[in-house]
Formats: sequence, structure tokens, C-alpha cells
Amino acid sequence: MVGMGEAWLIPAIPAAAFVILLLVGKYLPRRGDWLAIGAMAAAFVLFFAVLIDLLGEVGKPDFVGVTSSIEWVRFDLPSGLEFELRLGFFVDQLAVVMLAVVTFVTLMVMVYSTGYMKDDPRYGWYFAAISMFAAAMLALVLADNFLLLYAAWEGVGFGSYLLIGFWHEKRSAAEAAKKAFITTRIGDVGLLIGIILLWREAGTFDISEIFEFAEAGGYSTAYLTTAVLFLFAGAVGKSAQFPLHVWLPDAMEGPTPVSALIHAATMVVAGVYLVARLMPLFVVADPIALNIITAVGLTTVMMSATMGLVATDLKRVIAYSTINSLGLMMVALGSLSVSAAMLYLFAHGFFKALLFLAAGSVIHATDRQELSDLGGLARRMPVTAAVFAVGALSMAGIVPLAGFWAKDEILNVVGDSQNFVVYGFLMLSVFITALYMTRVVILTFLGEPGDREAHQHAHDAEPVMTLPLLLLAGLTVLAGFVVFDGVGEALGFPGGIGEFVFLEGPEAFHFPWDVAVLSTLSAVAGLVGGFYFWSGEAEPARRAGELFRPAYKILKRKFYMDDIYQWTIDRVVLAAGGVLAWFDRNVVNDTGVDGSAGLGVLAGYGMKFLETGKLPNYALAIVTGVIVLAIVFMAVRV
Amino acid sequence: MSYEEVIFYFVAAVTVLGALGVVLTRNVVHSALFLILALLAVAGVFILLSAEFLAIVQILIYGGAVTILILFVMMLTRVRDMPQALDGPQRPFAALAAGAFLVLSVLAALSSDWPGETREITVVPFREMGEALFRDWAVPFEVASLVLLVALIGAIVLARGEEGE
Amino acid sequence: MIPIENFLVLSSILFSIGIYGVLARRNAVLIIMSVELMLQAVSINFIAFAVYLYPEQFTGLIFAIFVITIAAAEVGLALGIILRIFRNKGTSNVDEVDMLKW
Amino acid sequence: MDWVLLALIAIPIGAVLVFMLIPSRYPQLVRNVALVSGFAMFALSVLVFVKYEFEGGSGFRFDLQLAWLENVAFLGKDGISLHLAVDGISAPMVLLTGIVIFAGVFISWNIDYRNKDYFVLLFLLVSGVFGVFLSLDLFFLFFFYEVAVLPMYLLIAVWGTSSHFGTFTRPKEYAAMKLVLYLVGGSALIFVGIFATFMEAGQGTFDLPVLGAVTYDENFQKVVFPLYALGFGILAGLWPFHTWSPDGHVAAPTAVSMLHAGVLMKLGAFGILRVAITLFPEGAQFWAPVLMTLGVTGALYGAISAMAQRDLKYMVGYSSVSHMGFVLMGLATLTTIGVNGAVLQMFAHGVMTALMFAMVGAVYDQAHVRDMTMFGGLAQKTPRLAAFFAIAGLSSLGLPGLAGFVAEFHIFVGAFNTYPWAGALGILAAAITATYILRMLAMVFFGPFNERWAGLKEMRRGEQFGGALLIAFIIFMGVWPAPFIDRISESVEFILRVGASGP
Repeated sequence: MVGMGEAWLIPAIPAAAFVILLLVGKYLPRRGDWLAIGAMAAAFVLFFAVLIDLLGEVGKPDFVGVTSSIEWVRFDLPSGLEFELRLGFFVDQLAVVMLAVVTFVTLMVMVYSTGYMKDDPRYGWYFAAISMFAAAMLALVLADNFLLLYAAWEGVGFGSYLLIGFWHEKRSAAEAAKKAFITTRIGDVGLLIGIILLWREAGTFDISEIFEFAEAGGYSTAYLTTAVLFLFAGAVGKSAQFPLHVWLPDAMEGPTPVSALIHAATMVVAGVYLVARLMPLFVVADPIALNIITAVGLTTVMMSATMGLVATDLKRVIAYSTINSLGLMMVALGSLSVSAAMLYLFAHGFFKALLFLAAGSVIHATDRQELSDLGGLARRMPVTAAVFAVGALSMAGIVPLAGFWAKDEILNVVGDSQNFVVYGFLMLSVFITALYMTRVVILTFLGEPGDREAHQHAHDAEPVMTLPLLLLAGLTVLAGFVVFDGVGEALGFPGGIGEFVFLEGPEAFHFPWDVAVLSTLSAVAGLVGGFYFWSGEAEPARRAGELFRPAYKILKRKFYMDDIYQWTIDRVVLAAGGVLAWFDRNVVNDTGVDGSAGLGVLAGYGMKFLETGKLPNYALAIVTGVIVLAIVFMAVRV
Repeated sequence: MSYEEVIFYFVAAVTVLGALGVVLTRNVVHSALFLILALLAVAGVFILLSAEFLAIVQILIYGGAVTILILFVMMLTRVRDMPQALDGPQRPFAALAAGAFLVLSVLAALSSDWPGETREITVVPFREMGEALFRDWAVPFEVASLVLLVALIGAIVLARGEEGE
Repeated sequence: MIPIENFLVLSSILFSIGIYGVLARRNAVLIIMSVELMLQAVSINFIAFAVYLYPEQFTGLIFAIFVITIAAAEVGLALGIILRIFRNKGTSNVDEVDMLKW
Repeated sequence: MDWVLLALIAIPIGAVLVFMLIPSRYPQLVRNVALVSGFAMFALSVLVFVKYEFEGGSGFRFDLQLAWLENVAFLGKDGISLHLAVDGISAPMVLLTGIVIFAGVFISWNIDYRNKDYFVLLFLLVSGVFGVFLSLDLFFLFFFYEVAVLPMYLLIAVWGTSSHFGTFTRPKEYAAMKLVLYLVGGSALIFVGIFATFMEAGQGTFDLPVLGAVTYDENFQKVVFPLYALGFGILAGLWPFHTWSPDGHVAAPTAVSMLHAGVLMKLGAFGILRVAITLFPEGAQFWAPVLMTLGVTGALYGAISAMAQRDLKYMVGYSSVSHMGFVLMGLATLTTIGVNGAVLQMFAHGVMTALMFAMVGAVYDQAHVRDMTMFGGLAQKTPRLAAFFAIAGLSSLGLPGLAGFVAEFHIFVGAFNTYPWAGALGILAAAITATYILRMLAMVFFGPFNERWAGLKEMRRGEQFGGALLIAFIIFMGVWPAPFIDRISESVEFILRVGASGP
């Protein structure tokens, strides 16, 4: 029976598919897409095997997860130093939730891509890259030690680089890929420093051993706090939190299924997953670390929500909503609630993938993605419109879609553990979210088409693309119900998600009506407001924009973050490089090196006048030398 | 003063005079003639040193071949037609250096403590020297002959001139 | 009998005159002649040392023979070179031939 | 197996002799001989690496000692001997040399101008490189060191390329001259150091194990260590004595750049480890902070300078300075992990920088320009070239799964253990590396296709094979570094333990 001990197969199968596709992909029929999909399906099936095995174990007392690992690199030395790197895989409830999202969404996206990417000249390479990404992502989820985690972390970053830059002949795509990789890498510097700092005291990279070490008080509080904040920097980069969020909207240059997979459901939540996985360290560290997470998350939520209001690109709006969701998850983690964050992550994986894939269908059908070119598509693409609306409502947090339950859970824990300012801002963000999600639905599917010609040809996509949409829509409707203990028990879980994924103890489901009512009111207000502002000629929206012109401008310019970064890069980083290169050429080389060589040349130039070229002079010199030598010799002898 | 000494001083004086003539005279041909004089006088010194064979060789090779060669070259290079002074600008320094060297050398000769009998010449048998030359020194002798041969060819090549000249 | 020092002093004088000639003269042929004088001085020394100090060995005498031999070769070559230079440069004055210089 | 080390040195020399006998009107024969002997070296170096096992003690294997000079004048009974042996540090270096020269033969396939002379010099250089890695006798180590350096002058001055930039020019003769003067200057310092060591030890021998058994006075160590560290360090691109390296790389022909950056610069770092740190542990302790500072400076300085370059080869050249800075950082930690990392980085950087230069050469051979801004979208025309280049770049920015990461990770861990600030700055330098590599990839290979290069063709078969060989080792080491680490760590541990247990 395949169980948790064989969890390593889950990343291994897509990895093998990647290698095969890379080597012989172009000789396979259909350029090997079936191989990638088959591998992913196998991983999905294996996920169920692992899940069933886990459910058998999870009820037992003291269950903390199962590790299976092989030695990778190790050296034992006579001096007693031991250095060991293992390829280890660890399965617990947290990992399983993540596996569910990753395997399912990846499978859906791959199936969808067979339609979406059908005519691309690099079709085979696309599937190879997606397989590579999936393997890295699954390894990240299952890693039991920091080293493998870091390797997989960089691996998903690289996969994202490849896929954002998939259409690299577009300058903007190449630039976006570069920006994404470098921005996340800035966070990764912190991650690596954090990992090494943790290792330095504990002497191990194993995550659970480091937990034990930390809980036994092995680290001083200040040291641990520094280390976890460095780790959090990695999460900030990967999960597009303020101030490193700038890469995610640009990453929309990639193919839309890629956006659905990487920049919505899987990779970007890796940061959230990392923080959730390392929550025991944050608990031991100074509370200021948690406060920083909350603050960063909240800033991200507010900035992205407001920017979502004015974005004009269909995919960018959804990208901002993703950043918004990620911020919410961070706030949940900052409030020490792993189960709330993971619930949101679980739900978000489905409805955000749904939104992106539906948007992909729109783009596929119309070849347009500017909101001003779209509109009125509900008539042409009813199925797409319906599933998009389901996703948008879920994002807005309308009962009884998954988004509602997840968001409610977060609001619950924030209300319990944070002060009212945080709570107030979150409520406000619920309103804004509903507002811009309504806006994007109206501008895309309702009203009059902006570009009639594109509108003429639009129609619902082929079944291979629609089927994943319907499956995801179904999950968007249903996934939220896992909060109920009854539902969980019926499925064989110990209870609802709070009983399954938790930090310190199982949390039974509770449902404070006041929060639910308040959030629903906010969301509905957002919906109504959206219809008021943007239906028809969208006259109120235009007037609002003119009324708050400075604010509108700031939002349009994305809080000037990109400009600041660009300025910094151009004026500080590249300038420093230029100055240093100039310094190297002119000071170090031309002055220091050539200068000292020049001294030699100068001395030689001076000396050369001693050389007359006339033989008698040389002869005289020889004789003089002999005489001097003779004098010396005689003087010494005497 | 024994007659040997008289002869020695006479021969030495001729040698020095000849040598001075070589380096001081204003006429190059005279200079060559003085050289012959000096070389002959040196042959006399060799006889005083009871090295008669060497004296003969000296006269044959130097007095004959070398000097003739020098005269020929003088003719070929038209040295006499050269208007410039024969001496270079560094003549005073040359005199100084030569003087200093002379002083040092004489000092060294006189102050050295020579081993063995310094008053008596032992006559070296002609025959033994010949045997030594062709037995013990056969290889250097052959090498020297080779050097002569090479020099001969080299001189021909150098002096022959370009094709068609 | 004549002491060895006499011969050594004679050879010193001869050698010094040779040095003077080499250094003072401009013409290559004259320089060669001065070199010959120096070689003569050397020969005298060799023979004197041989017959006074080490009569049982002939090294000094044999060296004198070699000096004469090599001198003959040297003169031949040197004069060839001078001839060559004269043809190429139109002079046999050494201070006009300064191609050794930079 | 003893013959194997001698064979490694003898094969290139034998090849040189064979080249000399081949009339220059048969260039193809020259190439074939180069190919065969290159393969022989590759195969033997793989054999040495595979067969090497640590067997306790100092870990030297395949020991071969041929007496050369002994019992004369100032030399004692051991005197000078051709003492060859391999340990866990030189085994990967030998492998590296074998790989790079084999790949280099393929890359040099199209050299037409006096290709016989070219291969003579190239193989002479390689014999010197093998000699340095294998010699256990200071005299021969120095001898081979010079043999490895001097052919560089002709290789660059004859087969190199001069570069003209807007504001300045770098003639190839300038680069060659600077390179050789610098390296010869460095070896003068080493020479002084060698004789000081010889006199101080008073053993009448240049044999390293014998010299290593001597305990040197602490003050003596403090004086002599910098001689070696600086002398070898110049060849390792030690900041601020690095400027010969970018200029030299730019001027050199492709295969020479590969050997130069890939192998030759490693000789310097290897020398520091093999001679300076082994013989003078206390001196090393004393100077470690300085070495660390210079290493970090070089790493950051090289990375930032590389960011400002527009010329592909200059960028790669400065990245070499940066990566050799990492090597020096690793050495300066004087911990097992850090020094392991340094040796790993020597191998990793050797392979990946050789690959990068090979790819730059492949572009330059066809395009005859190296200015990044003039390219664009080449990946559409030459996907393999782009992929190879990208793999080299990704390895150098430390992507896990490729060789660079394994090495850099060890170095950072080691540095954090001793000088945390240096570790943090080193990681920053690695991040900057990502910036300039990705910037270069985006400029040259991605974006809209520049029609000017419509005639550009994919790499030649030989270049593809050479590149694939290098990539195979990049991935091998990245995925399964254990064979390397197992070999390196025991020997490193021996060196450091012997040092630590000193008085």
C-alpha cells in the first residue's frame, strides 16, 4: 500500500516527466503533453493515497507527521564536526492541505492548457516547464529540511521565471520575468541568511529538530527573532507582500494558465505556507515578529485592494486581488491562526485559479485583455461569465461560497487577537474587494462591448478548457464547507479544518454571527456600490475619479513604487556599478596598474640615455668595471 | 747587469716602443708597421723565455699572416682616405683607465708571493711539449682547428659580398 | 737571471697600452691591432708562468699556442665583419656604427 | 596506478612533441592528435577522480617520487624530486582540468591560424596545470606554475583579439603583457617565500610533506604567509590585483579564456591552500581577517562591476573576479565547511565559467561583436546556445540543483560561522550576480529579435558537445555533490587539523 512513506513519489513523478520531456519531448506524439498530464494525474492519485494513510494516523495521540528521507550529502569528521544534508520528505496535515491545492490545480491548469496553448510553437517546452515547476512546488511542500526547502523554493522561482518569460520574444515578458526573479531573489537573500542563522546554533537543517531546539530555548530570543524575520523576508518576496509586491502584476505577461497556476494558486502562497510551517518558531520568538507580519500583511491588503480599483487590465485586476488575498493570509498568520490562513489558502487556490482560467478563456476568445476593449461578453460566453461570476463572488466573500467562509474565519481570529484598527481595515478591505470584483465583472461581461470586432468572434471555449472551469467552480462553491465539523467527519476527517490543521490545539468550528453579518454587509455594500459606479456608462465612476484626482493618480501610478524602484535601480544601483567600473578602469587599472608600469617605463626611458650605442663607451665601461673589481679584490686580500 | 738582462731590457724597450707606436701614431700604415715591430720584439721575449717554438710560430703567424691581413683590410676600407681624427673623444679617459690598470697590474705582479723558483727558467723540452700537445691536448687541439676552419668559412662568407655585387 | 717580475711588468705595460688603444682609437682596424697587443701580453704571461713556476706542466705553453690560434681566427673574422660594415655603412669607425642603441 | 599521475603530465608534453613533428600543412591531423590526447587526459583524470579514496593520514594517493637532485651542495639527502601524489583537494582539480581541456579542444576546432603552434602552447600550459595540482615538491610546483603561466603570453598576443571601446582601447598585446607581468610578479613573491621556507626549515629538501612536518616560528609564519597568499592570490584574482583578469579574458581566444578562468585562476587558490595554509597555520590564522576582507571585497566589487559592463566577455571576466572572491572567502574561514566550499567553488566555477566563455565565443565567432546592447532575441534563432548560456548563468547565480549553489552554500555557511558580516555580504553578492546574469540574458537572448543577426546559426557540433560535457558536470555536481564532498572534506580536515594541533 502506498502511503505517507512514499510521499517522495509525488514530486518525483513530475520531475521524471520533466527530464523525459526535455530530452525526447519533441519526438513524442503531441509533443508529450499527455506525459506531463499523466504524471500530474499520478501525483494527484498519490495524494489521495497519502491522505487516506494520514487520516488513519491523524487520530492517534502525539502524531506530528511522517518523515521519509534519504541521505544526500554528509561528512563525519574526526574533529567531531558533522554536516549532513538529506533529501527528506515530511507529511502532516499542513502539507496535505497544500498538496491538495497544488496537485488538483496543476492538473486542471494542464488540461486547460492543452486547449489554450494549442497553437504555440513551443507547446512541448511549455509542458516540460510546467512539470518542472510542479515538481519543485511539490518538493517545497513536502520538504522536511531547510536545505531542500530552499532548493525547491529557488526551483519554483526559476520555474516562474521560465513561464513568465515563456513568450520571451516580447520585450515586456522578458523584462517581467527578470523582474520577478530578481525581486523574489532579494527576499531569498533573507531566507538563506535566516536558514544559515538557524543552522549556526542548532547544527541541523532539519525543520522539526530546529523546532525542538528552539522550544528547548536553544536560541536567544533576539537571535531567533532576527532569524525568523530574515526567513519572513523570503516569504515577503515570494508571496508578493509589501514592499516586494511589484513583480506580481507584471508577471501577468506570462500565459494565463501560468498565472492561474503559479501566480494565484501555488507559488505565491508558498510564502504563506512557509510562515505557517514555521509558526512554532514565531511563537517562541519575540511577539514583535508577529506584529511585523500583521503590519506587512495589512499594508499589502490595503495597497493592493485600492490599486485593484483602478487597474485597467483584466489580468492585472485579478493579480491585485491575489496580492490582496495573500495579505489577508499573512494577517491571519500574524494573528497566530494557521487554520484560518490555511483555510483561506485552500479556498483561494480554487477560486483564484477559476478566475484566472476564466479570464484566460476571455482573452483566448477575444485576444484582448484591456477592460476598455471588453464588455458585454456574457451574451457570447455565458458559461465563462457564470463561472467568472462565481469566482468573483467568492473573492468578494458572499455566502455561501468558499471565499466567504475563509474570509470570515480570518476576520474571526483577527477580531479575537488583534486590535480594532486592524479589524476595521480588514472590514474596509472586504468592501473594496467586493467593489473592484464587481467592477471587473461588469466591465468584462456586462454593458456594451468596447471592441466590437473582438466581440463578434467571441464564444465559449472548447470543452477541454471549459471542463476545468466547471470543476473549479464546483469546488469554489463546495470547498468552504470543510469548516463545518460535520462535513469533515463525514469525509473521514476528525472534524472541520480547524480540527485538522492547527498550531497548538484543535479548534472546533465556531461561527460568531456578528462578524458574519458585518462582513456580509460590507461585501453586499461593495456589490451594490460596484453596480452604482460602473453599470452602464460608468458615469459615477468617472466623476469619482475626477473628484479625488490626486488619489486616483497615486493609485494609477501604483503608489509610485515601481517608479521608486526604477529610480533606485537606474540612479543608485546601475550608477554605482558604472562608478565602480569607471573606478576599476581608471583608478585601479589605468592609475594603479598602468601607473606603476609607467614608472618602470619612465625609469627605463631615463636610463636609456646611458646607452650610447657606441662601442668605445661600452669598452670603457667594461674596463672601468674590471679596474673597480680589481681594486676591490686587492683591498680585500690585503 | 748580466748580458741576459741587457738583452731583455733592449727587447722590452723595443716591444713597448712598438706598442706605443701602434696606439699613438697618426698614420695608420705606420701603425701597422709598428705592430710588426712589436710582434717581432715579443717573439724575442719568447726566446728569452726559452720558448723558441712559440717564437717561430709568433713570427710566422703574426708577423706574416695577421699583419698582412690587417694591411689588406686597411687598403680595402680606405682607412687612409678618412679625413677624421684617428682617436675618439674619450681618449683622456682611455689614458686614465689604461694608467690605472697599469698601476694595479704592476702592483699585483710585484706584491704577489709567487710559488716555486721565480729566478730560474726551466727549459721545457721541445719534444715533450709536442707529445703533450698531441696526446693530452689532442681534443682541444682538434677543436681549435675546427674553430679555425669555421672562422675561415665565416670570414669568407662575410667578406664575399652580396650576389651580383 | 731575469726574475719573473720583469716579464710580468712588461706584459702589464703591453696590456695597458692595448687597453689605451682599444679605448682611444676610433677605427675598427686599429682597435683590432690594439687587441692583438693585449693578446701578446697575455701570451707572455702564460709562457712566463709556465717556464718559471710550473715547468713540469706545459699548460701555459699550450695555452699560448691556443691563444695564437684563436687570435688568428679572431682576426680573420673580425676583419671580415669590418669589411662588411664598411660596405654597408661606408665607414669603419666604430663610433659611427651605433645601431645597438634604442 | 602510480603511472597515472606521471601520464597526466606526460600526455600533454608528448602531444606537444607530436605536434612539433607534424608538418603545418596538415592542420586536420593536428586537430585529431589534440582530440585523442585531450580525450586521454579527460579519461585519465576521470580515472584518478573515481579511483581516489581517502585512506587515512594525509590522504595522498598514487604517490610517485623520482629523485632529481640530491646530496649536492646545499641540498640534503631528499633534495629535489619529482614527487607526485593526489589528495582529496587535487583530485577534483585534476578532473576539472581534464574536463576543461577536453571541451577546450572542441571549442578550438576552428582555429586556422597556425593551429599547430596554438595547440603546442595550449597543451604545454595544460601540462603545467596538471603539474601544479599533482606536485608535492615545492621546486617542481613552482616550475610547473611557471610552465602554466608563460604560454599564456603568446596565446593571447598571437591568437587574441584587441578590443576598441568608445573611450579606451585594450590591445591584445597590452592584455597579454599585463597578465604575464602580474603573474610573474606574483611568482617572484612565491619564489622568495619558497627559499625562505627552505632555509628556515633547514631540511635540505623542497619536499612538501617533509616541510609540512616542520614547526615554523610564529613570527616567521606571519611574515611568509602573506608572500605566498599574495603571490598565489594574484593568480586567484585577489582584489585589488585583479585587473589582469578581465582584460586578459577579453583579449584571449575562447579556449584560452576557458582554461584561464576555468583552471588557471584555480592554481592560485590551490597554491594558497596547498602551500600557505598547510605549512603556516598560525600565519593563516593571523591573516585570515585580511584575506576574508579582500575576498568579500572582490566578490562584491566584481559583481557590481560586472553589472555595469556592456561587453559580454568583460561581464564574464568580472564575474570570475567575483566568484574567485567567494573562493578566497571560503579559504579565509579556515573551517572545514568553508574550505570545502572553496574547493567546491573552484570546481564549480571552473566548469561554469568555461561554459560561459565557450558560449560567448560561439556568439562572437559569428557576430564579431560582444556588445550586449547590440543583440536581442537570439534565443529565437539559437535556442541551444541560449539554453547553454542560461544554464551557465543560473549556475553562477547559485540556482539549487546546479553546481554553483552547492559550493556557495558551503562557503556562506562557513563564513557565517566565522565572520557573519562577510557571509551576509557574500549572499548579497550572489544576489547581485542574479541581477547581472538575468540582465544579460534578457538583453542578448530575449526580447524582440534583432534582424541584424538573421544570418546567425546555431553552435557547431563540436561546441555543442563541449558545452554538453561541461553542463553534464554542472548538473552532476549540483544534484549529487557527495562524490566531491567526500573526497574534499577528509583532506581539508587533515590540513586544518594538522594546523590546529600545532603549537
